[in-house]
Amino acid sequence: MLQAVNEPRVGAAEVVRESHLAAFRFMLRARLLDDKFAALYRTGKIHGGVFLGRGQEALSAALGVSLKKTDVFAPLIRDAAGRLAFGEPILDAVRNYLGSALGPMRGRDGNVHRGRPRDGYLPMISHLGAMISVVNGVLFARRFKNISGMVGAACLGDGATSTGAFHEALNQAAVEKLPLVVVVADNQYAYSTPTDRQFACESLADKGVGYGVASHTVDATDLTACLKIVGGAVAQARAGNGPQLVVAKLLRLCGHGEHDDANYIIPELKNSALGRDCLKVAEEFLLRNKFTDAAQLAVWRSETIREIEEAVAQVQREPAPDPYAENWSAISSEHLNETHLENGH
Amino acid sequence: MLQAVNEPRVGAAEVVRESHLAAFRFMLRARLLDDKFAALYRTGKIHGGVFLGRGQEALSAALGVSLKKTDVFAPLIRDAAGRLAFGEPILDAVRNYLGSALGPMRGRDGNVHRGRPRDGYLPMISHLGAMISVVNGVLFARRFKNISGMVGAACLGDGATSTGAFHEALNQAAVEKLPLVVVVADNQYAYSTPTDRQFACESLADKGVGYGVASHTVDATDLTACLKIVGGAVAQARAGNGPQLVVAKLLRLCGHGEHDDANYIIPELKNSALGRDCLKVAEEFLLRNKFTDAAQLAVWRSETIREIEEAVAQVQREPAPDPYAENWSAISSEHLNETHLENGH
Amino acid sequence: MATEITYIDAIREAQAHALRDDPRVFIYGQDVAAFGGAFKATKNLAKEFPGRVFDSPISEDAMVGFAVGAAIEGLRPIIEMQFADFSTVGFNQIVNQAATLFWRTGVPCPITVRLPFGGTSGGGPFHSQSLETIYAHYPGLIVLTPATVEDAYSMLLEAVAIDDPVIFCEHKFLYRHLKAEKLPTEALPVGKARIARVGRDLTIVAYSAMVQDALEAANELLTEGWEVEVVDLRSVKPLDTDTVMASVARTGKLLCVGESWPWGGVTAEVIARVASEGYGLLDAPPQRLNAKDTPVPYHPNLWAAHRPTVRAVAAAARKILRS
Amino acid sequence: MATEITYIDAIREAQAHALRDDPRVFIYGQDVAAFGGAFKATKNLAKEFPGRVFDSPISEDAMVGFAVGAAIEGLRPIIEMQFADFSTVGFNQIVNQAATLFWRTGVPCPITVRLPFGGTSGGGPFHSQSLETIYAHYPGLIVLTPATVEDAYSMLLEAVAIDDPVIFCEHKFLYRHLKAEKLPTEALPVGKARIARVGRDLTIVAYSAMVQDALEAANELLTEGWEVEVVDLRSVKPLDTDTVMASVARTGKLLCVGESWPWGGVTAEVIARVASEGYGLLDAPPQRLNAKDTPVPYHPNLWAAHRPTVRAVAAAARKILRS
Ligand SMILES: Cc1ncc(C[n+]2csc(CCOP(=O)(O)OP(=O)(O)O)c2C)c(N)n1
Ligand SMILES: Cc1ncc(C[n+]2csc(CCOP(=O)(O)OP(=O)(O)O)c2C)c(N)n1
Ligand SMILES: [Mg+2]
Ligand SMILES: [Mg+2]
Repeated sequence: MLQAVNEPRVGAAEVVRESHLAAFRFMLRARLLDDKFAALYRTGKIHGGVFLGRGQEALSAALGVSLKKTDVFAPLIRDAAGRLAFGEPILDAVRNYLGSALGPMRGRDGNVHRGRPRDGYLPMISHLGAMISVVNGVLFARRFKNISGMVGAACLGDGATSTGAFHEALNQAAVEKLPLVVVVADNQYAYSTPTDRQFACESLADKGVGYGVASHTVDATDLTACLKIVGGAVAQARAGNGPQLVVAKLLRLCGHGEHDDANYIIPELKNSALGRDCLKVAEEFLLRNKFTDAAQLAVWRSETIREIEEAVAQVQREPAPDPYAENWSAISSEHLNETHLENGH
Repeated sequence: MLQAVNEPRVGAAEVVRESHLAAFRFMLRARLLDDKFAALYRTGKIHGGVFLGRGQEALSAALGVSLKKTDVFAPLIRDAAGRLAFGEPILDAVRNYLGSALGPMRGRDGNVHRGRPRDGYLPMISHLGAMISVVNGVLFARRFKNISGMVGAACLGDGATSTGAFHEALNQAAVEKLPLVVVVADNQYAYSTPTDRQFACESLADKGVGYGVASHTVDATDLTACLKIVGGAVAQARAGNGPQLVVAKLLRLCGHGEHDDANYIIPELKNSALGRDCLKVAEEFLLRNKFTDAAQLAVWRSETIREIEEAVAQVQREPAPDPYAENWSAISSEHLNETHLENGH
Repeated sequence: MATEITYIDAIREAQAHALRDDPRVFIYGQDVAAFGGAFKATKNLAKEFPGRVFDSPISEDAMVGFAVGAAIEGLRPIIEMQFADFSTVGFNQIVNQAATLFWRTGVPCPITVRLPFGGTSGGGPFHSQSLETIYAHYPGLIVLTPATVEDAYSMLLEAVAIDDPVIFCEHKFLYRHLKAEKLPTEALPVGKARIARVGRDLTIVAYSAMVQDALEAANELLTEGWEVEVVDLRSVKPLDTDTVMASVARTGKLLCVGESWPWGGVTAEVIARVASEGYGLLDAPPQRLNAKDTPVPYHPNLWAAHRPTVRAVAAAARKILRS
Repeated sequence: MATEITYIDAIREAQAHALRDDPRVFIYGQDVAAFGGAFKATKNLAKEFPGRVFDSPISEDAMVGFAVGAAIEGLRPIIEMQFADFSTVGFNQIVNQAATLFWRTGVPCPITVRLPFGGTSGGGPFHSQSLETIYAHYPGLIVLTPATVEDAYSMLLEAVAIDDPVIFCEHKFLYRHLKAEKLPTEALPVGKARIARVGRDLTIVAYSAMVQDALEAANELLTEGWEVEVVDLRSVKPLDTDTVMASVARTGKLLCVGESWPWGGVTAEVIARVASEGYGLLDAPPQRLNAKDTPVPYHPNLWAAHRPTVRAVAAAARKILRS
């Protein structure tokens, strides 16, 4: 797991190499996994939406590798990389998309709505902004139990900063001085809505001061910058310096979901520096700096593809949820279940 | 009505005198009216809560006199002065507190929940922050109808800045570039909650930049400052420079409501400059600058008291709402009324 | 206009019609402008009606508050929620601002809040909810639930014309599932239920997508010799008790079907009214069928079992018919 | 402990008890710490339990989200809404975050949301609402409505112990109106209704403050020779249909009374259940009585007429008894 890259020490160069390679591998795995979901979607194998993190892998992976397993993580829809880096098995992701009864949500919820709350890995509800205060509560509880040194990260997009939930939760974290890191992926659009219909500040990072929260800006097409800035923000939070707001600039390199061809994204943005593919940028960086070589990259790629294919093949043989075996109750207290409601009367 | 004081012109000194006197008279009227409500409350004549603006009159009056009758105004619980300055008759206020059938809310709603929406004077609902987006809608509608030159003002307290509604609405106004002025009375407490449990920024004015909104700070114990800063913000909005955030510093010189003795307000604050009574400060200023004299002040006071007493006497003779004559329907489309629901089945 | 008109087309056309006929109408919501809405309900409208269809930030609370302000000034806003489920974060402005305005001040609040609602396979717990009950429970709102292409069109037009806040529940499953030849020029007014099928043995009361399931169940039962009457409520608030009662008077038997959760709600309200006021008309206990009391599941197998199916409706009907 | 214990005292004592016995319990809400809460339900608790009772910003959405997060970590948060009415801005976190957590993930969500609710004279439209229906309609929540000092105490204690999110509806009118000699050591479990008064002629089902009105009406009717049974539901979700049905089996007649709005809700649910499952037990049409379908009025005259009065309950009962 990454040691904060902005604290050089003996063997710093090696640490930098390691951290880049670790993050890159999660980026690659996420990209290939996303590609597979897109392919499954096109062939009608996935019910409901498919949401990709294409272009956001550097940011998401940098966050994931900056977190420890004992931290708290509330990813959003474009965080396949961060999820993998935080420890999610590919199998969980595949199971959730395909609705396997063995998946983390047992077919009850799907696609990006997955997590393991007991492991500090929170499964998003769809309502944007709603997970941040939940992270606050987890962090508070740990402090209450005298656990220290942990960090909680919550991800969201530019559009989600317009929600009341975001505001209330960031303010709450500031008041409670919680080790929260909010990572905003400003990818220029919320679904089809461009940022000028979403906010009027110069940069979303300008919001920090109004909460009494440190803020950071990062070019999310550049893995090195992400590792430094995101890693730094996580280190700041861990060190007890209160909530941190990271605003990352990038472009969504796909539709909102796979049903969307995103023809509204203007060419100027596609052709700008923001439109670079962080995966390619990182790959070139690794090769240029001889952190690895093309042969190794090819191995990683093919190994991952095999792993993904195997996972998909396995999950496709797994049982679908059985409505007759299903426990149709929304509460855990069995003695409070109403037989009257079980079958909708 | 006040012409913006920060635009000196021929006879500027006279304009300053006039504006101070106009605002002061509303402050005085508000204070005396509030005192009467407090007295009525103590003798059990008012059902429900009584909420005073003591200490907030300079800010509220300055806002009220800066608005034109054709503007939009959404006051909150401590804005008796602003309401009067915006044109609310004392009679409306008294009728609303006493629940008269002839009052603006006809006894259906009470105390500070009053207004005349068709006159741009919006009756608050209790949910803090909820009125700001309504002001936005009114401003938008007027622009849609090609009416220009208007301003909309929404008032709230330090505590209400923690609501999601405040955030969404201020952002919305910024995106739509509406002539909105949000006036935050930072009176150090939200009910009993001190500001350090409410927010962690240095000043609430720091929030402006994160919305792309101009922000202004004012000492609300000083009428002159209020006229200048609030009047200036209103003028900025009117001139088309987008939403304005005014953060006023003061201390609440009463309980949250009249049921509350506010023993939690710390002496340090009471004894600080913030603890000054803006009405006394203004009175001294007027006398010192010979804007008026003590005799005149006494006349204003006694005239107002008589006016208030007359209003109360009149309203006490007015009919209370009659449940049998009441139209127990919540919708205006009579043909869609359900007789089944009229009597709760 | 196309020769085959879907339910979503009808919703688009009704909005185009309203924008054309009434200069006070505008549309505000996430992605409704150039993009034409997540479901394409506002396709091309921003181009056809410049300045009158525009995108909002992801701020449901402020969206509704904004609409109320505009309504106060005499405009007729249509608000699109991207999914009904997200209206929970605009809930307060709907139930406490919009719904109380007229009663408190005498100033009407003619806003239409469009809620793409109801379940679809793969939608999951947060893109499938049926929220008619929570809005109908609060005083001050009109809650509409069109079940046909024609009603989607005429009721949305009427919704915009109504002087009160209307919660317009448009079922996502019907969007592309239902088709009609042409748009109606005449329609039953809001507040009147419709006899979707005549029968003498049993009354099934349904609304929105469940009307289709009720009709299919009725077809199935016909092969067994039962003639089932299907009442489409169209509007759950106001609720046309008279039409329901008249039907029950003819059939003596009642089954009420809804896609929302079982506790409270439309089916409870219908049965309670009939039991209280039409007790003598019944010759068997009235029954109800709803979704199960859990969030709406993601997996198609679970989803299909969560809501009442045609088979479940038919089975429940059979039980009453044989009692 | 005082010799006269009020309903609000009971709520305070239950919280003190929970804090004392269970180190996982904490209280979070506006003004709950040094101030002791708007209604003094947490008086002195911050002092007695340092670090475990603390003030929140005016952020209902974040308050509930925070509680869910703490619950995931095994704590047992009690959230005080200053008034039930303000829970509408925390609605989404309650119904979509707290209520779905267990079903989605298998991880329980033991939070208690205290809602000071119901009407008081002069409260007006935004400090008087009864919201049990909107919470009971959503799957995943337990909704409690204690009607006595004893139940306020024992049910709140049980609420904190329950592994699911509990909406605890405590009636503001009862706060200082009801008194008891001492706190109970034993109690009916949550989920069981209580026969508040035995009678053979008619069953009145009520909950929360309306139980008192029902009992008074029963007294009035006794002078006319009628023996009315009063069932106190205690919990509206789960709803103890068995106890209601058993009572109706004895009396053959049912009136259901609630203080909330008439469309949908507890009274509709109770009547629909009895009509469906206990049809043969009834020898008169079941009836219901609710508040009127408008916001709750401010003026005492209007307020008193808006909710069911003792006189209205008695009148409705008489009508059934004479039918
Ligand atoms: C409260 C709420 N309103 C609306 C939606 C529907 N919705 C889902 S994703 C999305 C756009 C999100 O944009 P952004 O936050 O910028 O994230 P991105 O998709 O660009 O990563 C919208 C409007 C939602 N999920 N929640
Ligand atoms: C959403 C919401 N939550 C809670 C309340 C209850 N409440 C009414 S006034 C108040 C304190 C307001 O404080 P502040 O905004 O600072 O205004 P002040 O009273 O100090 O003028 C609270 C918590 C409310 N009205 N709305
Ligand atoms: Mg985005
Ligand atoms: Mg304050």
